[in-house]
Amino acid sequence: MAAPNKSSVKIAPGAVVCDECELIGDITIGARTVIHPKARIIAEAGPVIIGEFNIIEELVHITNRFPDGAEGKKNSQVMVIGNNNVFEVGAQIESTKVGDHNVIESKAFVGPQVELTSGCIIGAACHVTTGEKLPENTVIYGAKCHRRIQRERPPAQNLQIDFLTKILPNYHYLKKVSKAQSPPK
Amino acid sequence: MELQDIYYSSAEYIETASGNKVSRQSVLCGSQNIVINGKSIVMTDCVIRGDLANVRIGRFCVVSKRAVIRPAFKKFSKGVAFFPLHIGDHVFIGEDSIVNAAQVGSFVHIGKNCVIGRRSVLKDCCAIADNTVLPPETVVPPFTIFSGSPGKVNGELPECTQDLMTDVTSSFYQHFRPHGKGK
Amino acid sequence: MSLFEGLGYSNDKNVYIIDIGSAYTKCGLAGETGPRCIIPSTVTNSRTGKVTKIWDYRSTAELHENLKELLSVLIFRYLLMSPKDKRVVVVESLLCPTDFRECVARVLFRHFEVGCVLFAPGHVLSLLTLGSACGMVMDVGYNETLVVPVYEGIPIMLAWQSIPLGGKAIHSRIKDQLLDGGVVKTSQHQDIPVASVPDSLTEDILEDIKVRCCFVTEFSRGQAIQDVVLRGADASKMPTPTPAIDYPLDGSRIVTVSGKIREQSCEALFELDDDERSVAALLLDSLMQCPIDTRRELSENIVVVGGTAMLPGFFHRLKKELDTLAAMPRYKQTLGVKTFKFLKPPAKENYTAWLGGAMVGALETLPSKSLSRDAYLQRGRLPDWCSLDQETWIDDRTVQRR
Amino acid sequence: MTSLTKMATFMDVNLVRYLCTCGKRLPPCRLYLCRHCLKLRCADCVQHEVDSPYCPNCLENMPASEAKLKKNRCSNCFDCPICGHTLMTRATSQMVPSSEDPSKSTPKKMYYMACSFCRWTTRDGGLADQSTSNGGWKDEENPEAKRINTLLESYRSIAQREKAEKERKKYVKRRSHAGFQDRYGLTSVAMKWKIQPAMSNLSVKETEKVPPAPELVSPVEDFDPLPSEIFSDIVQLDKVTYLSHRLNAPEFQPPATKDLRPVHKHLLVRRSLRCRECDHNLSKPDFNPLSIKFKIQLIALNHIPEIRIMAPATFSVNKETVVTFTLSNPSVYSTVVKLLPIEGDTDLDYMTAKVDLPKSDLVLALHDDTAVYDDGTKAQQEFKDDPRVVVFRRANKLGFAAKVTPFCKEGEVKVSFMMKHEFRNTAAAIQSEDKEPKLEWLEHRIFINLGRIQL
Repeated sequence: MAAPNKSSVKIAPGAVVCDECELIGDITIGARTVIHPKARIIAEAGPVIIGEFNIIEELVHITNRFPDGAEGKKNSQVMVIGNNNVFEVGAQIESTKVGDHNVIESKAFVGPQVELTSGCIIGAACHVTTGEKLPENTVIYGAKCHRRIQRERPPAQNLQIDFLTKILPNYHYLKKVSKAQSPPK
Repeated sequence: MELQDIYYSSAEYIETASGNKVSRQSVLCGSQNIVINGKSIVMTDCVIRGDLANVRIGRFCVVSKRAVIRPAFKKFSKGVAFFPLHIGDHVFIGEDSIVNAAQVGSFVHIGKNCVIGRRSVLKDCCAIADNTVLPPETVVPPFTIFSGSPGKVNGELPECTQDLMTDVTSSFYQHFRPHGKGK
Repeated sequence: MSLFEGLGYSNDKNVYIIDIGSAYTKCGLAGETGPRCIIPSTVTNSRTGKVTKIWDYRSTAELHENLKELLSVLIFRYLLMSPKDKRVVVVESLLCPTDFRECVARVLFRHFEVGCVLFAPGHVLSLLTLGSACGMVMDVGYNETLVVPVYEGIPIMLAWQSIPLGGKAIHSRIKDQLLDGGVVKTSQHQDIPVASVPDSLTEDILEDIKVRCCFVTEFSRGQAIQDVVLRGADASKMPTPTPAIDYPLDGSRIVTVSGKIREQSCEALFELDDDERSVAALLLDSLMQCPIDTRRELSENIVVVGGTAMLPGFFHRLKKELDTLAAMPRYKQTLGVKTFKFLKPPAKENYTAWLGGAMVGALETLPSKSLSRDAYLQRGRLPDWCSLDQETWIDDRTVQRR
Repeated sequence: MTSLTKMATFMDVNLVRYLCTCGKRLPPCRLYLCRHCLKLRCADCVQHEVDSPYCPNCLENMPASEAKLKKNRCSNCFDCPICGHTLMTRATSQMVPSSEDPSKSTPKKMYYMACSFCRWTTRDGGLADQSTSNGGWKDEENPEAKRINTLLESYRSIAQREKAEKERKKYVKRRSHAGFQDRYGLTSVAMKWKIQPAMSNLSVKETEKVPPAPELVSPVEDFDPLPSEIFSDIVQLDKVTYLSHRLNAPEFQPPATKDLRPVHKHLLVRRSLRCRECDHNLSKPDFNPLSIKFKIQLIALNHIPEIRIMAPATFSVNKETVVTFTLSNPSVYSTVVKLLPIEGDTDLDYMTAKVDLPKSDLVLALHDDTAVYDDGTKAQQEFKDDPRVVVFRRANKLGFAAKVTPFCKEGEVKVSFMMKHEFRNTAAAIQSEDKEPKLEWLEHRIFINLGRIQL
């Protein structure tokens, strides 16, 4: 397992990352992304690159897990999360490809074989582990993981990000923003 | 059967003047905005987000392990606001449940592993079965049981729910005892 | 406002109309144009969460408890009217076993204390929705298909026919085909056979596959398929299969519903069995039992009810099957009719009989036709299905059987 | 009941059951005590009545007559036709031609409804946005309604005529001449319609005239074949409704998701319960659906002493184990309780162990809401209890010891005995205007499951 290496976490200016969250491994966090306390991001099998304007709430686990048969091989895969995604309390994400404007609701689980394109919603407590690329604007909801395609993608949460950016520093220590010379890849 | 004693390590819990027992392993964000009225228990690894908005919890409430109490936001035409979250008396919140409600009445039982969606309103004397997902803004009327995903009415509670919940939560408090070196 | 319109001066008696089908229960109030609810004929054990089908009962005691539960759901979740002294119309099938109707009566009269109950046979009620007194009523239900000819308002009792083909037969056909070579995609990239996870094919899933994926294929394609599958014709004769559907079972498994399953499952209804019987043949067999002078009128007044008949393509196929079968030697000589015409009731097939009940229930004459609680408590049991009036029953039967 | 057992993961209420008058065994929180018959009743042996319908979303109370008129649905709240969750109204702004200058357009606030669970919106159903926030959503009409009602009208007038005829003939003894078809009433009607033209030349009395037959539907000879696309096009499952979606709208049952419409929210009711024997209410909820108070509420738990097992114990065959039970008094009067063994009944179904009960009377202190704050020492002194029988005493509760000896080798240890206790009938007191409520002795049979035998 990759030893926690503080220097490998890159936080872009404008991002708000509470100190009480756990970031392990090579992690890049884009501008204006908000990470609540008690969130956990583990770059085990390779780097985790998180884009801009994402919200990652408490008890969210984002894990770049070793694929089957590749245990221990470092940098075997890169996990890329796009922009404007929302990860609600207690969501678990192991998908290595997450596009933009997705919402992963509370207690949802997205397995490593799933690819989220854009505008998808994984409903609360839905466990999705099928090996497939979900079409854009897919909504998975309910006890039986029913599916439908929504007309419009979920709206961006810029207003919430503004609010959290303002309020979280009043209550929490933040992780330091990385120096400007290490721009996210 | 009468409740049996549940022991906790006295080192782990802080008992406040009003009789609240709060685990040191819980995360109370913005604790100045959190009011717990007394004789309530907040267990290990709970998260209460007082930083987002005020949270008020009544008397004889039990917040079980890993539960999350989190005020919900609402989007307005300009900006967002987090709504204060009020929880009544004699409320039991099961393990791993996430409570995003706007209001939880008194004598409410929330099962294990539930998701109570944003701005839901749980009235007095209602129950949420284990593993229920209440979508945002669900209203749960008194004496109903909600279950499933999305949570829907699935049964009725007996007329004596108030007495039963009072009994359960106050006995729970009574039997929640420190072991080890004592107080 | 249309929702609240209802019938202006309905006699305001709030009569319950209940049709407890093998798969679904239809329930509502007299005088309305559709049932208030159609729910599965099941009860859920409040303690264990176990779902039990009403009709799968091992003892009348069990049935009694389950009926109490089901009716209590209907009354207190949907109808929202206190049952005491209410009037009830129970739609029943010709094939309804005595212990079942006895149990329904006992629950209604003793537990819910309703005022009076009319047990009315579904086939007569279905015809009522058409204002017609003649017709071949074909009920394609869940467990079986039942044909009852009704002439001049009188069911021709010697001619009724039934065959255990219905929704259930289609379900098991889907299941068999899935177990035989169906594949499930999981998170691991390889596919696994459905047969390794047979439990995933619940009744609900099978029903949903039937409703959302399957259809009753065209006559010519159906014949070609039957030629290949049943009569050993060359596989190249098979029509081009319809596209398969990726059907997600849950969040982790996707089963492939092949074009073959989609198209061939409903063939279960139309394939002639060893006795040369199918759903379509059943209708002709029944017609053959009818007096020859009634057949023409009956064959031009066919009424098809029952949820299974709602499958896409069902009517078109049935008509073609009838035309073809009637031209076959077996029927050609003796049947005496060549044309088949259908009457379309003003209701969906799955609640046609219910609608007839809602009409009967809205009439002032209802109490005089029903069994009152007092009469029931006095007798302690129900009169037989076709004799609500014991005195006349004897004469009628002699007339019937001539 | 589900949640009761859930709630009871802490306090397994089903271990101690009381025998209801109807023969069912239930925990006292599921039993009622009829104050007039002084008998235990349960939900199964009382008459349920619909009390007050209300909308579970807006929690608005609706008089029963109005609820009936609205087909038990709320006019303002809607459910999602896909997942059944309550729909929320959302505002958007649309550009509409300005009223002053049609060539220009101005923003206008428009509303639509959306589901926050499965994200269905009224736009998915092809419904145009509304200009008011509180609905204006058109309800669909059953296309067959007219046909059905016309037919029903004809049936009605015939039935009326038939009824009148019957009234007339009431005193004339007659044999049923209509025979079979008359039984269901209506098939004969259709026959009359058929016969009428033939008889029209004959002079028929005015009253005998049959109302005109409704237009009969013309029979269908040919049905549309399946659309040819079904054999070639790939099906998009999300465009096809589930059966449950269809059955939600029985009169429409749309097969395509695009035809789904918002569903008016179904009302819930609170029930009142009535004793079948004396017709008195056992439970009557408050009119306000938000209230947790009751006008009448006679749950047994609040009226008769409750027995509980103090702690789990281990048992082995023919070995005596001392078990502590608690007994608590819900009454505002102190209550004497006698526990009596059951002689001669050895049904292994509910008795697999012998129980030695305290022979002396147990006196329970009165229930006092402020007693929660007492430490209990006072009570102990007041009652001079035999420490071998009364293990502890706290407020209105005491613990007593009983010796249990299982006589079965395996399975559950079950005991059964009678509990006789004082009961002050406050209901009777009001009637007789006595100062002191009348004292009665009530007897209940108790069934206790103590757990499995140690093997």
